[in-house]
Amino acid sequence: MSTDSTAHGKTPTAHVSHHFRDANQEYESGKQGIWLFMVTEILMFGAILVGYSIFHAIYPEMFAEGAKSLDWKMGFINTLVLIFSSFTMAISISFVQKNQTKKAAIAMGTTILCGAIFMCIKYFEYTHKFHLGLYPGRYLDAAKVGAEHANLGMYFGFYYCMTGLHGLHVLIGMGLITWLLIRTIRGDFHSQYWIPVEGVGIFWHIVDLIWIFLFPLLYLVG
Amino acid sequence: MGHSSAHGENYLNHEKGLWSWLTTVDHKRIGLMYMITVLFFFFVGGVMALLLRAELFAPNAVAGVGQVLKSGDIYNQVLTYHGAIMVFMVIIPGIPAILGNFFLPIHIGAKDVAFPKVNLASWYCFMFGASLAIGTFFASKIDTGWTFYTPYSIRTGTSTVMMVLGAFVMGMSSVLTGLNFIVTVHKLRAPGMTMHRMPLFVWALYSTAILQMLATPVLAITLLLLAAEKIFGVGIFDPKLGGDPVLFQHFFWFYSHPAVYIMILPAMGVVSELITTFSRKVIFGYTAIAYSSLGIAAVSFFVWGHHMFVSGQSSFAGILFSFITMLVGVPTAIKMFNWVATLYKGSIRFDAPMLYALGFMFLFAIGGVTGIMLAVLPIDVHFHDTYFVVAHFHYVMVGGTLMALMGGLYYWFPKMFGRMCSDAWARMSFVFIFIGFNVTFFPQFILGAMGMPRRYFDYIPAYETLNKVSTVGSWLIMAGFLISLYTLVRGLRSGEKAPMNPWGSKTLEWQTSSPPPHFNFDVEPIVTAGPYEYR
Amino acid sequence: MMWYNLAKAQSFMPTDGTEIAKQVDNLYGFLLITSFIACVLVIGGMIYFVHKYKRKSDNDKTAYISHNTTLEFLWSFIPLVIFLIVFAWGWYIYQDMRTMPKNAIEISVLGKQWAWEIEYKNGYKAVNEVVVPIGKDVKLLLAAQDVIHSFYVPSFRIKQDAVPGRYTALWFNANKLGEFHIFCTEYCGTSHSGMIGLLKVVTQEEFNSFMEKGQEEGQLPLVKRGEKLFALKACASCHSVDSPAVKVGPSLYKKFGSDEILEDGSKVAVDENYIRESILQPNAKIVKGYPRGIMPTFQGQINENELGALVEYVKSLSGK
Amino acid sequence: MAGNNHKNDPNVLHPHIAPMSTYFKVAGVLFALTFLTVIAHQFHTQLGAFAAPIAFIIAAVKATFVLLYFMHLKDDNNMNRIIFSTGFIMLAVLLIFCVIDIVTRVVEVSPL
Repeated sequence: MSTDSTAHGKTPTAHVSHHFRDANQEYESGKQGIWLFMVTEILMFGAILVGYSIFHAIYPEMFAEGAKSLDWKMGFINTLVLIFSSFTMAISISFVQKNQTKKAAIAMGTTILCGAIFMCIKYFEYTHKFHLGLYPGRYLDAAKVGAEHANLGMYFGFYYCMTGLHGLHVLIGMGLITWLLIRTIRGDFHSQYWIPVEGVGIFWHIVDLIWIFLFPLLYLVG
Repeated sequence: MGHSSAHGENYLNHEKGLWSWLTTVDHKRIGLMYMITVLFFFFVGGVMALLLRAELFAPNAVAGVGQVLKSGDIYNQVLTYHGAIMVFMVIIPGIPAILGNFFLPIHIGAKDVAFPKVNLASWYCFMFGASLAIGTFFASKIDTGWTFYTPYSIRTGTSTVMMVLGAFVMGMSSVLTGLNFIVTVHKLRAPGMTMHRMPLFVWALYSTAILQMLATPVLAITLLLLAAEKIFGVGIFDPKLGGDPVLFQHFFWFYSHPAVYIMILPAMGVVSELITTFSRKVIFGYTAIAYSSLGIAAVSFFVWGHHMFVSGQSSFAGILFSFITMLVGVPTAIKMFNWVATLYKGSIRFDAPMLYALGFMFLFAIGGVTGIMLAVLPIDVHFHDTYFVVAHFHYVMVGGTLMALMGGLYYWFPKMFGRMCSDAWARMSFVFIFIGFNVTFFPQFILGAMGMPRRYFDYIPAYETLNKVSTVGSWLIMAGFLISLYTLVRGLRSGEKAPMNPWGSKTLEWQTSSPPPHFNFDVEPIVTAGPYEYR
Repeated sequence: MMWYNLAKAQSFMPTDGTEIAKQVDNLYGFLLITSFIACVLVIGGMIYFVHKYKRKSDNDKTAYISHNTTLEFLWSFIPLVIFLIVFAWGWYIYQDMRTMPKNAIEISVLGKQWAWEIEYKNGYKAVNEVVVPIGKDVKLLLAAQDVIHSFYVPSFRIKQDAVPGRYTALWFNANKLGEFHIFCTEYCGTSHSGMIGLLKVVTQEEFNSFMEKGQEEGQLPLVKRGEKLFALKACASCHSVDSPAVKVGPSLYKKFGSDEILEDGSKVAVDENYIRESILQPNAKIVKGYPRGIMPTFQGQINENELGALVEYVKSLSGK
Repeated sequence: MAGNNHKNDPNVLHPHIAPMSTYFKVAGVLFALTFLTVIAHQFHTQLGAFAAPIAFIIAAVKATFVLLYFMHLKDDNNMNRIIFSTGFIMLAVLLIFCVIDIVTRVVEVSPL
């Protein structure tokens, strides 16, 4: 069982766990596992989207009213932030593959920072809504908010569930990238071993991907 | 193949101590850990079942024996825990997590599953989720039924949130197992082990894994939304806020119908193994059985609405779902016929595992034909939510899955522990379980036809006799399982040493020592023929 | 055809009260026979083979039969054809079941925990008892107040969930006089199994006089109206009235005029105002030993007259 | 493991390294498309019924770019592509059947 090799040597060797025949088999397996896991993510978010589309079709006006009370500028900035973070994540893998550890670490750091910015903006959005009394479900007092539709709480139920679950994924992603960053600085990753970076990267892109759809769905389309 | 057992080292004594078990990444050890936990939950769920049957021994008005459980609420709680424990903690993880974990890598000549650490994580997820679910028992007991139908589950003032979170976490464990199996089958097969040389058990697990991957996330999100509903009153499934409770049923059955096949497909795989081994004959129609597993997996995603024929779903959707359900019957029938054909001109031995396999075929045939009846629209309108349905799914889940699990345990016991079980005792357990099962559940078909609805704490006097018979049957089943427990424990403690291949089977796990060495094989096997080459 | 009748006789279905029920039974009879044949083929084949090809010696040679395409095609195709036939047959009957007749007698049925509230077109209300004339199309409009219930008449082979927030419907045309059970088949909580009603099929004349009697309901004495309302609002599923036995809530038998001990240990006299408050704000005072929040409020659901009738009825239970 | 003869050694990985310029280009496109969405949104009253489809088409294009270049599905094997697409197929199944039910139910809401 070969343990972690270091990047200090001239030719880093690949990582092969005991039950794999060779490095390529291990790499391909890891990659496939990651993609399979992503399918579950897509299905999980997708199922809420299915619910959202169905109720959007049933109560178009109520959803329009809900969408109006969201600030698309916030969502827009967040979209840019997440896309940029996806970009830095993508190039960090490239750097790792080229053994440019330092650049990779910087790119990962930027990604975490972008995640943090995203969450901050999210935080301001949430507090603003709470301030206005726009709570999810039964906590939204339609009379106090002055809502035209009695079940406006459902829209905000969807809003908080979708963005909340997405936010949770951003936090998990930030945690994972921090772990990557530490390991990168330690020199665990190199041109022969980068599968964790690629895996977390794919996860992070999925988070971005979901936001790409959430943004028009929640903020733009009324 | 090598003989590492010469110096006596195997996966059981490779490392010692509790800690080495709790931190193990060996698929065989994880399989055993699953075995212990699942059997424990099976015991708990079984006690619940006995309580339910005891309550139904007589109508409540009959003095003395009428009322065993104190109130309708307690009965409802017991039935919820019975259902939830048996479904989420016993039958879904049962065969894949115990036998699958242990034998899938060995069957394809691999040293382990693709992601051993993930495999261990899946066991911890399972334990954590199960603790949450069982924990509700000590918080405030839930009485929603295992289906959590809204709006009842939103209204009822019990700890539903904790329960659904438990089910969510157990779902994650199921996903991780499925993911592991798919990658293992795709990538870790030994040289020469083509897809078409895999044992049918592996094919069945592979199809199951696909179902686990694609169906479970939808349940996960449905349960999260239910929790949100309970906490925030989001209104998606609550008619009071304009939500749609029937949509909850759609989401729920989108998972839970494929889940039925998650439960039965692995059982079919086990039976394919048992029948070939004990009739010492090549399986009839290997390709048909292998691809019918995949076919069942694929079609099972399109049939969930047959649980909802009277739910307020539109008639058109009902007709559509009924039609597709008929199609899923075909690959199932194919498997039955193929097994029978395999027996033809075989050389059949009646060891306990084979008895269980034959018992499976008997019970599954009945479960299968009643399944077709239930798929026919007007028949289902009459039978829906009656004891007919209860009898049907017990014939499939208990008569099918549990029979196969027991058969599989007896079959692979020598390999797992290196010791033999007493065949006489094992056969006796079969006789009790098989007869008891039919005595318990066959009357329930008749009760259902007479119109007795399910989940009833009390019933009208007309149903009394058959309910009595059914309750008596439940005691026979209990006796059968106790005998099984005794047999297994006795085999474990004092069974004679098992040879490498006690049944004369051809699959790979029997070509390594009993119990297998830490890395399954001393030398990586090179496969040159199919799994059932009995010539 | 003898077989066919035998299967039907053995099918244990309850008496059929409608034409559709007969059709359902015919289909069920067909299914039973085909299923029986299928089981005999499979299980019988299995038993025959395991008997015939029992292992004789440890060196038995077995035939190497890996597949047989014709056979496999046949046993895929024949079941498929049978399945499609029963599907089409089922579809045909289901279409009848689900096509609502025109000009049917309409009766509203409201499912609630744990009773069926029946309302006829003329405003007459009853609980757990549907009375319909023989030989007439009757349509039930189902609704649910709290959770999902399911209206099931085994003898008519009909069943439909009552879903809160919307209407669903059922129809039947009874052709036998008599009383038939109504069950709730969607799990709805504590007294799910107690949600049993009766469907009475009567002659047209009886039905007419029944409806007229209903019209006179308004002239009943206060206590009688209270008693009816008590049943109608399903109070009886939680409160017993003829003995001190505890159901879900406290018994009301001889309760009026006595003292109740509350959660906090204080005492309260059971008088008219206490009963009124308990109906309108059930959680204001909780009797010691009973859970909070079980009883729903009836604020806004009953008017002042009805309230008076209920209080009068509870008073009458004290036997004074 | 000798340094030479790398090509045939299964223990040496050959990462597919996309040129940095590709990432910059893709990021640029993504930013541009985001701006486009927002610009289109400014005219949503004029666009009327088309506003939503346009927003989603843009989102889908963006998603495709992320999938192909950032997540490297472009250079991945078919199996992973199939795996990933099954997720979307299943979602379509869920949506289609639920919609079939709800739409046809409307006809029967008043089965009078």
